[in-house]
Amino acid sequence: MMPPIRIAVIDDHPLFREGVTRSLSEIGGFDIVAEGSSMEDAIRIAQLHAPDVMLMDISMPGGGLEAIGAIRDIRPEQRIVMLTVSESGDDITRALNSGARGYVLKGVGSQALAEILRSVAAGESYVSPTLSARL
Amino acid sequence: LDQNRALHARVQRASERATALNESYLRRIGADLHDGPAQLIALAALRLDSKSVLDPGVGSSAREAEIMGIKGSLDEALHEIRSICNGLVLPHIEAAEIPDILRRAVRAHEQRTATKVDLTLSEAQYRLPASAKICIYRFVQEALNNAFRHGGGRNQRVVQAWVDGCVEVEVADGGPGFDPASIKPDSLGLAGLRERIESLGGQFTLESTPKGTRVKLCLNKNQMEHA
Amino acid sequence: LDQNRALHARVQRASERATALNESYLRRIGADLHDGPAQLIALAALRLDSKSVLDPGVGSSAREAEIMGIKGSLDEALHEIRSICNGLVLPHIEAAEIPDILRRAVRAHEQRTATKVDLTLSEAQYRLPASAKICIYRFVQEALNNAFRHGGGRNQRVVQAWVDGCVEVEVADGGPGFDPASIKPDSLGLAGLRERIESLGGQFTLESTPKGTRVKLCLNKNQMEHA
Ligand SMILES: Nc1ncnc2c1ncn2[C@@H]1O[C@H](COP(=O)(O)OP(=O)(O)OP(=O)(O)O)[C@@H](O)[C@H]1O
Ligand SMILES: Nc1ncnc2c1ncn2[C@@H]1O[C@H](COP(=O)(O)OP(=O)(O)OP(=O)(O)O)[C@@H](O)[C@H]1O
Ligand SMILES: [K+]
Ligand SMILES: [Mg+2]
Ligand SMILES: [Mg+2]
Ligand SMILES: [Mg+2]
Repeated sequence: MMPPIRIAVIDDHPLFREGVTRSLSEIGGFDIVAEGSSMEDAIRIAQLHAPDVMLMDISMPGGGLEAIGAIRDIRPEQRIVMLTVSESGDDITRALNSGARGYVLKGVGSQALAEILRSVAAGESYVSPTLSARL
Repeated sequence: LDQNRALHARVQRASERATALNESYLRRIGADLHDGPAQLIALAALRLDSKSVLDPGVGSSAREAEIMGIKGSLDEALHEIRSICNGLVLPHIEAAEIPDILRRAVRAHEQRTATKVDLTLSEAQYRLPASAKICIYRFVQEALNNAFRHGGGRNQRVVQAWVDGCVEVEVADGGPGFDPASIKPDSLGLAGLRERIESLGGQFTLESTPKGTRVKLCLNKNQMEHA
Repeated sequence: LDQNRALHARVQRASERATALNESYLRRIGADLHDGPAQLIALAALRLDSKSVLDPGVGSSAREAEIMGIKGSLDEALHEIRSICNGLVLPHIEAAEIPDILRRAVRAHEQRTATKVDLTLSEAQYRLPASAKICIYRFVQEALNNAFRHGGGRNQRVVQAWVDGCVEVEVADGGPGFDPASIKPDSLGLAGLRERIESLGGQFTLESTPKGTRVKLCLNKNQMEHA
């Protein structure tokens, strides 16, 4: 059997974050190694836990986009997937240019999210289909 | 001439600051929508797609609990959207007279907060342009809002009078007061009222002591005849 | 003196109408939220409670279909909230210069509508206050919006120039044009732009023929120095 994919979830909305961790635990094959709610948390978690994939919000204290660069300075190989309400072209471009491997719009169902995390963990990139047109 | 020029410059500056404040206000509505309803709907969408909802093997009471949780998120999202709308949407007051406008603003506040407001109206009546009526309604709405949020809703009162062709409206409370020098830069309420009033050529005054807070608006009816 | 007084009166009137238009704008945001996302969420909450979701006797494919329908409502609600926020929230342009502001407004329109806009910028550069920058961004945003919605997005172009210390921005399209006398009273776009521009002491002009529509803004940089 494959070892579980180690995930960290960083989002400043506690209910949403809890929904994500609960969904991934139910589906199985994921190990939630850490949770956080700010850029600072994100940097610390990357350093401390080196998760396989970090799932990260954009609008949170410190800023999710700002966090990407800071994390990649410490762990250049860190895989990061943004999970956000923002569908702004600027945000997507900035996220991908800073080194995020995935960009997913909130509203995604849990099965689809799990599938995306598996494929990013396996080395692929992902951008929500409605957004790819904006690049 | 100089006085006229100074007045003109003041009105113009006020209207420029009003633009900026308006944009901040819109930005805040956007942030409220983003942080509240959008997150709750996203959560519901995420969970709808879960095993406990879809898997035929899941027991019906587990499913029911999950569905009720999702429904709870949606109810909360709806509630938040409604309260954002309530703050946003002014009742149709253009055709109403001042006493009626004040009664409406006071009653809306009393209902929303389950507190009491003492209202005193003057006998005299003059017509005011729609922009002045809107300004007065927004003034009472925000000042009472502050009296409730920051002044504990204690001893809330609204007094209206006509003095030398000016309508005066005062909103006061018996709360702990505050130091106006220490207002945070992201506060929009009082700054917005001041701009709104000054861009109509009126005056805004504020007085706060440990015994309570009073804000007052004066608008000259003759300065606004043509609206 | 007379001229000064007239100018003062004009600015004051514009700022009064701007207040009223602002309220209409807020009212419309409220209505958009109410008619769009709120209805969709209410619908989703209602269906969640239905037999095909909760009844253990219902087959799993029927349940799945029902759940997908509900998820569809939520996706649409989120989408509408996003687009309401997008119209609401101005990007942070206070620190940007005019060419950059125009590029951003144009790119946002191109992305949103999947159409092309031809942009011509002048070489000269002068500083403008934040209120003027906001006004210019909103002008281009709404004028392009109209060019797309009412002008079919045909031959959209934006031209910016400096003429005698005034910044001029023109937005034009090759659509069917319209008769300005027949604008419906609940239209806010053009009226809002006119008020916004005039309350900064600037000029708004509109020209529409069966070959297309052009709207233009002029703002004098010296009239707005102190913002
Ligand atoms: N009636 C009051 N009693 C006590 N403190 C007050 C009162 N009104 C205002 N304040 C103080 O002044 C500050 C600024 O008020 P203002 O209305 O501008 O902003 P706010 O109420 O904090 O937020 P908002 O932008 O939502 O109105 C408040 O944060 C509060 O500290
Ligand atoms: N570029 C254009 N080409 C053709 N018709 C136009 C154009 N711009 C405006 N119009 C006409 O003028 C009317 C008023 O425009 P305005 O922008 O004020 O309102 P609107 O676009 O209908 O609604 P909104 O209040 O959302 O902007 C439009 O309904 C349309 O009939
Ligand atoms: K977000
Ligand atoms: Mg967030
Ligand atoms: Mg306030
Ligand atoms: Mg329009």
